[in-house]
Amino acid sequence: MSDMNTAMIEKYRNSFLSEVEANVEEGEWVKMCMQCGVCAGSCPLGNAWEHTPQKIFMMIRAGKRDEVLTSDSMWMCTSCYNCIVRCPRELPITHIMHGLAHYAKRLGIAPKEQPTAKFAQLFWDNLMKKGRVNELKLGVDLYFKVGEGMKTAMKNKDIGLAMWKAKRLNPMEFFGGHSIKDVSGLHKIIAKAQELEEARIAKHGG
Amino acid sequence: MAKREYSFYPGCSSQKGASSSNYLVSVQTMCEELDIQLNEIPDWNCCAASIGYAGGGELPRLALSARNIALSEEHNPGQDIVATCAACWLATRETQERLQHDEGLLAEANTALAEAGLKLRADAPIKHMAEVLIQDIGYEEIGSKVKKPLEGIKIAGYVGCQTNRPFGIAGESYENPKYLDKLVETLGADSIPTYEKKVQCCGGALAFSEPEKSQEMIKGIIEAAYDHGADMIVTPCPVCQMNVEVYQDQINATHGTKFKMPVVYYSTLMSVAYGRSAADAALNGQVIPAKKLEEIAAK
Amino acid sequence: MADDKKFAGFICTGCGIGDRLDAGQLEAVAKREGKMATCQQHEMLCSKDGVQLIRNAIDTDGATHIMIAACSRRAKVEAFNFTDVAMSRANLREGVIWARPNTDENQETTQDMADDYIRMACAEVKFMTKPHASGEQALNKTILVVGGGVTGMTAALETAAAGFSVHLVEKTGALGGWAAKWHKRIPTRAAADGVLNGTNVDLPMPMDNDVDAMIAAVQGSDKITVHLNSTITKTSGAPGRFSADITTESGSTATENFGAIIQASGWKAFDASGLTYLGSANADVVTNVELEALAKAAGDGPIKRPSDGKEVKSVVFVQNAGQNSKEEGHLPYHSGIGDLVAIKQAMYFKAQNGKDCDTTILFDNLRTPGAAGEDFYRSGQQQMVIFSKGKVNEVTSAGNGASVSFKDQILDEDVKLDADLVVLDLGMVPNSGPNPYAVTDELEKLPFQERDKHKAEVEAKIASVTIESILNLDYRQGTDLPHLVNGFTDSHFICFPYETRRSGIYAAGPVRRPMDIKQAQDDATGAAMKAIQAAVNAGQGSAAHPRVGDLSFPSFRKEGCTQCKRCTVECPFGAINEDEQRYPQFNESRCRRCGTCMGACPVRVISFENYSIDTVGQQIKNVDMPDEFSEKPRILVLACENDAYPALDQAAMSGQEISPWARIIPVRCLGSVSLSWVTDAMNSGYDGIVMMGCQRGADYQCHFVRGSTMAAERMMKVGDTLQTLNLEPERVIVHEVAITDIERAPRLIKEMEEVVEKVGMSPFKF
Amino acid sequence: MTEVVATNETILVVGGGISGMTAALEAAETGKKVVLVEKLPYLGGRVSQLYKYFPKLCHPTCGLEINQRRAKMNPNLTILTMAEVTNIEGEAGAYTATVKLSPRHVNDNCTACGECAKVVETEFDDEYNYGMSKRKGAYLPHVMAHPMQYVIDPRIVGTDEGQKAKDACKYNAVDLDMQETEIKFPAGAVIWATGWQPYDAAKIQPYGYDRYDNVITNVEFERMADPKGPTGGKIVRPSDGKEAKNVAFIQCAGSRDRNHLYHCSRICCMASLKQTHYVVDAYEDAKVTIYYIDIRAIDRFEDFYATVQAMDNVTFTKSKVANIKADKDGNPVCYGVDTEGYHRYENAHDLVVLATGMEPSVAKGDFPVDIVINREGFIEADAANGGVFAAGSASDALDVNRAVQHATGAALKAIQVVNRVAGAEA
Repeated sequence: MSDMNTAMIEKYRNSFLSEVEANVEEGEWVKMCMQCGVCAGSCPLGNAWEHTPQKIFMMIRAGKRDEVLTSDSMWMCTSCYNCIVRCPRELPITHIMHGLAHYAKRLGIAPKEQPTAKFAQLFWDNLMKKGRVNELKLGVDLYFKVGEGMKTAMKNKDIGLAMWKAKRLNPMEFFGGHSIKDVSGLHKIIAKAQELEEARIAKHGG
Repeated sequence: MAKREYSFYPGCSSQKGASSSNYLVSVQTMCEELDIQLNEIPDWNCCAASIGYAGGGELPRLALSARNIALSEEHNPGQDIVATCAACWLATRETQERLQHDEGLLAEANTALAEAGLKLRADAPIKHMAEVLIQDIGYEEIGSKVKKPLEGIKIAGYVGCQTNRPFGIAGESYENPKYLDKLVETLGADSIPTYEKKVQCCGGALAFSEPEKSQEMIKGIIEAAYDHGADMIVTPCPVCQMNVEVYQDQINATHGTKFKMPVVYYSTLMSVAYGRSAADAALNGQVIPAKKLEEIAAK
Repeated sequence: MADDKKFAGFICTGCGIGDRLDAGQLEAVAKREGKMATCQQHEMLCSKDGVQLIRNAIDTDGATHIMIAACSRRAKVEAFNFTDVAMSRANLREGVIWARPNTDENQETTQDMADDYIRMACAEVKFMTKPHASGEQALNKTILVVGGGVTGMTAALETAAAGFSVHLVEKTGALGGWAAKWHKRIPTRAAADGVLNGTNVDLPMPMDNDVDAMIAAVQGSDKITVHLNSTITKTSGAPGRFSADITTESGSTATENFGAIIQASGWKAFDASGLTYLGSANADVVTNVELEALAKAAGDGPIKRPSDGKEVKSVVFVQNAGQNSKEEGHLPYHSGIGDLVAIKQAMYFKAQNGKDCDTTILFDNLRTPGAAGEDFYRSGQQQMVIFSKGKVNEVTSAGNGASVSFKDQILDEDVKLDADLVVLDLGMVPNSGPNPYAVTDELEKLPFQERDKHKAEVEAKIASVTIESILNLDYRQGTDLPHLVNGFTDSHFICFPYETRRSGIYAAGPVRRPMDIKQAQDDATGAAMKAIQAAVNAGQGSAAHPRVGDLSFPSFRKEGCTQCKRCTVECPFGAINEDEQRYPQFNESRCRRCGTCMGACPVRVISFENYSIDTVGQQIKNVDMPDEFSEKPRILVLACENDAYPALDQAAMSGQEISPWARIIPVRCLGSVSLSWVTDAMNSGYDGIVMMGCQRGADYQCHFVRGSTMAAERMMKVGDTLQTLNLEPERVIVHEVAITDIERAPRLIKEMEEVVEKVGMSPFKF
Repeated sequence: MTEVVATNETILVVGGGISGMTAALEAAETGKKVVLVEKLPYLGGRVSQLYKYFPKLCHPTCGLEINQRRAKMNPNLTILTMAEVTNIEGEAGAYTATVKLSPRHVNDNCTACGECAKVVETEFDDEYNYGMSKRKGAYLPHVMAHPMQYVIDPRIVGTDEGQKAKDACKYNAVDLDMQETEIKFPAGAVIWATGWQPYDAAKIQPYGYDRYDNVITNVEFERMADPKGPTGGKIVRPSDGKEAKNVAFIQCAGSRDRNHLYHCSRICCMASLKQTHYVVDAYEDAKVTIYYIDIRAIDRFEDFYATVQAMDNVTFTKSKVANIKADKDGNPVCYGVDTEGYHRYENAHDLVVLATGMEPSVAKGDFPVDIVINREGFIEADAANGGVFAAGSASDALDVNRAVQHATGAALKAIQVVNRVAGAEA
């Protein structure tokens, strides 16, 4: 993969567009964008985007590989699906954003300190352990791996307390906690899925 | 009226002691009243919501939901799958449709599932509980069960994102869905049809990682509700419910606001309206108590 | 005929006319002053038995001239459709009772109005005769088509399919024109029903070129005679009896007769040599026209770049090259189809040079309109053609290939992009003959008073460029179809796109407007329709648009004619030639019956059977003129029958008041207004004259194109006439009035009422 | 009972808008017998509801006046209004058409004197003004309507309002017993000119046409600008009648959008440029914003575009507006991103005009005859259509000029068929 990171991508060439088409979830839609900007205007996170989705699609077509993949813009997506339902060309923008983010992560060139990127990874690791998300561990992990550790933890302790009072947070979860029975089965399934996906991407010069 | 049966996918957050366990309680109460039997999918797993994408690629994430669907097909054959959590519903239904429209993916998913001796047809309808209520049961029947109309309570219907987009409830618009308002009216309370934040995203996905961004969005949602004179907000989504409810103190601290807006589930409202106890309606699960509901429940 | 004229009047008392007016008095006026031999009243003249009443008067009592006093001439046309007699109509409903308030104090003036309209209608009909076709033309079922490209061939085939014969004249040695040179065609269809949205669905692709099949069809048709290497060296006559000299390169000439003519002389590519900043000198910078040749040469194999024959791996399309720009050496307009062409050509590369061939289209506004257009855009995207909103600054050489500097307007940055090949999107330039009105059109851009000053230089400037004639018409006003703008011969009417200013000659295809093959074929079919129609109508001696079916045509009293040539100069349609004794020759079927010649004639010798100096002049004279001290001024209103008159009708219908002093006469066109009417009116004591014509100038709305302009210019001189009578010039005014001016038109008359109040009553009342 | 004299040499024209009228008149003026069927009570179609044409800013009613005069005078032409073709059977040269005639409740005796309208009080939404005003239950559709006859709204038939109208008529023109009838007649060729209808703006949910009074459509704006229209030509806000000086036009409202219409409606860009003139001519201090994806101006239209670009109070923003929300004062606020260099905007306007596109009037599957249509529902020229030829906007989104050209060609196509039938030629 590393050689691909440094691969020379020329301007306004199909190479990066083709790479996205082959390797990014729903990437084959990028070519259909007509630059109307309705996605950009529909995103609830507004200014948080350095590059709006429609601009990212143009950047992909302009061959700006590194700028796109190292951007933190895709990580701004809150999966609200506003853009998808309004897009006049039916681009599944939410998924493309997730796909680009994942692809950047996979290539190891996603922004290192992007909090959502970290959280998304934590979430995945967390659910992978026992097949179900352990909110408490996830929360605590967050405070120390994403937030500023104790400070964040203290900031949120009142919430934790309130949730506990409302029986919506169980300290015991920290030890053991909910789990599915067939964890190993799940792991096998996911491993296989990963393997299949690797193969597909490798085939397309991943 | 025959009992309705569904294959039920509760999702992580509604497990005992989890952030929306109160949702599950009120849903169960509501179902008892409506003569609905929920058959939990055995050994269901997390759907990865829409945030697992950093670690999980497309196929692995699809595989998660595929496993749940396969289990449902095996253990609850012929039953529609119903989810109460917007994210669970969305992920499962999305997986369903993607696999239906892409034979290659379906084949790959099955190859993966085979590792755990599962297989999948991906043909059962996947419904959100709101769909069950509106499409399978209907306002009329919902209304007919009301014992204690929620009179004098003004409720802002907050639909949020994922219950509404990209699938939404049949016949409802993405920009201005009306079903929560209709439901509120059906239960005898006052709705706010012009509530402009109905479908505004609460930033759930960023609540942990980038709270300042999400809390900005939550602030708008609550403010608008106050502007319309709402007593409480009702929502069909656990992520929305938690986000909008639990950060109000922090928002007050940051922005000097005085928010104390209860945020409840439609199932909470229904349980109360159907004359059940505060406990059955899981009113004790409110971080911000819904006093007006407690009063009615106490009557 | 004049001897056995029999006059019959009819007065309708329906729709409140009888309640509001003294019908007995109207009848008396019609008989006593209007000299109607008989005059009958009916409570519903448009009813079956009302119409029968009139019919009987014609059939049994032999009435030859009838005066109908009822509603507006625009109403109940079907009922009062007596084509076998001369007929006039007095507008008592919209023109009088609906235009005046129903109150006692208005009673007298309202009755006055009605009485006058009876007098006027009687006077008018007295001087009318029922029009007869001259029989000048016979039906000629052969159509001349000039130009053998797709447009001309389509026109020929469609005409033949309707059973008419065609002579198809092509300048070059082969049929097919540009289209024969194209590798493929822009698709004519949108996605088929049922095709879903997607990234790999069945969307329109470039179509195979079917010009050869067309050529075969033309050559195979027994109704079409093809003349290759031939041009038209002389065209004379008129619809129904055109005569054209078809001359071959070798100089031999054949003369043929035609019912009508279609000019499909097509277009030429804009000359790119001026676009050096776009690298026009670079071998690897080609025009979109040149690219077709490269693609065709490559067959279905890869397209190679000219400089070194390398297979093209990257190509950039520079859209609107030298178009939409007022700069010297650029095209001031946009050809419209360039983006569709670029998408088509980009797809050549995807198909022939491989999917990985990079194709970038730099556009400003992507113009892919309609259903087929937008689907072709999607189709291009599906093929991974890259579209970028970019402004190109320059194209420079980079050894072989070229590099394009442009601003990406989305990414907001300047880019330099290397490519094996650059394609310039050039505009289409019409192949039209010299514009007969080049000088006038230029001069009319100047203020009226400055025109004479610049006349000479403008004439010199125009004369300095020689443009080859296409039709070589022997018309008094020039050899070819008039231009609209930028050399295109399109008509200026939105609702009547085929109405050129040369009756029976229809332009089709890119000579009218830049267009692609499909549009040109649709256009050619329409032109063929009009040509056939023109031939048929000419055969019956009836007018072409807009006075369709009108059989009257201008004639003149030779002994009175001074050969001043005003009529031949002012006719908006170039219908009038001069015969060998230099008298006007009207060419009936070229004439549109607007009467501009009549208005132009200083000695009043030109007239139509049913519209003449007298039919209007006598109406003016027969209005009862109260004396100076009556406080009853009279305002003459001459209103264009197409716009101003309907506007006044509608004003009355929607409850607007019209001045009781107004006496309104509809005219075919303000261009037909003779100065003599104005002077006569002034002499007989009218206090003011309001003329209402259509908008003139660049966006003229006059249905006879120049009529209102001519009128306006003539009336500029009316001031002098008034001076000599020492009357105030403000007593006469010309307004531009649109059919929508239902509130304004009555106000304009009211304003004249105020003028009269200011300057006082006319001293010329006897 | 309407009688139609027709043979296999007769041409049936379906639709009496500018395209249908043109096709019918061109054929009739070439000596062909033509039956023109129009479903409304008057001819002229959408064009009769326009105030001005681009690019000349001249008036559609001017051409309509001439076309109507041509129609009144032409003996070859039979016009059926309030009539709909329900079935066409047979083949080129030998069709049988079934036409449903709805009762006008007014017969040819009508002199358009208007007495019936004076006595009737019941009012209904005026379709001619897209419901922006009311009209009586007895009405003349508009002041230029042809046939120049009143109509009795079926909703007052059987009420004493209906009786009042009947009693008020001195000419026995009001016939309350008139029934819906069906007639059949032969035709050799058919010209299908059913034209277009404005896309239902309420379906474009992000723009809140159904929620905000001050969001209107371009066709409604056209009526507003017309002195004969509901506001007497004043450009105002529906919500409060205040002058609308800051006006936004949103292009591709429903067009080029897989959620609505796939196709580009071609005319909307030019229509908005034209309507910009209305605003700028109405108010010295006007301010116009045009939100667009591509401005599709070609050949002669380019000059028209250039003139508007040159106006310093007009802004062009390359952006598809994301959504509209109304602020406290009822101003529609447009949210979106200017894609040229990425600028986020939040612009409040007095009035937003949606440049809604054209969709075919006849829905897919509603054609009473087999005909080839494309994904967008427009008729494709195809040999399979036999003697049925599309004219004007039934074939594609066309401006008036192109529609008339196309209709003129369609007339010839039909003539070719009936000439073959006649064996004789023209």
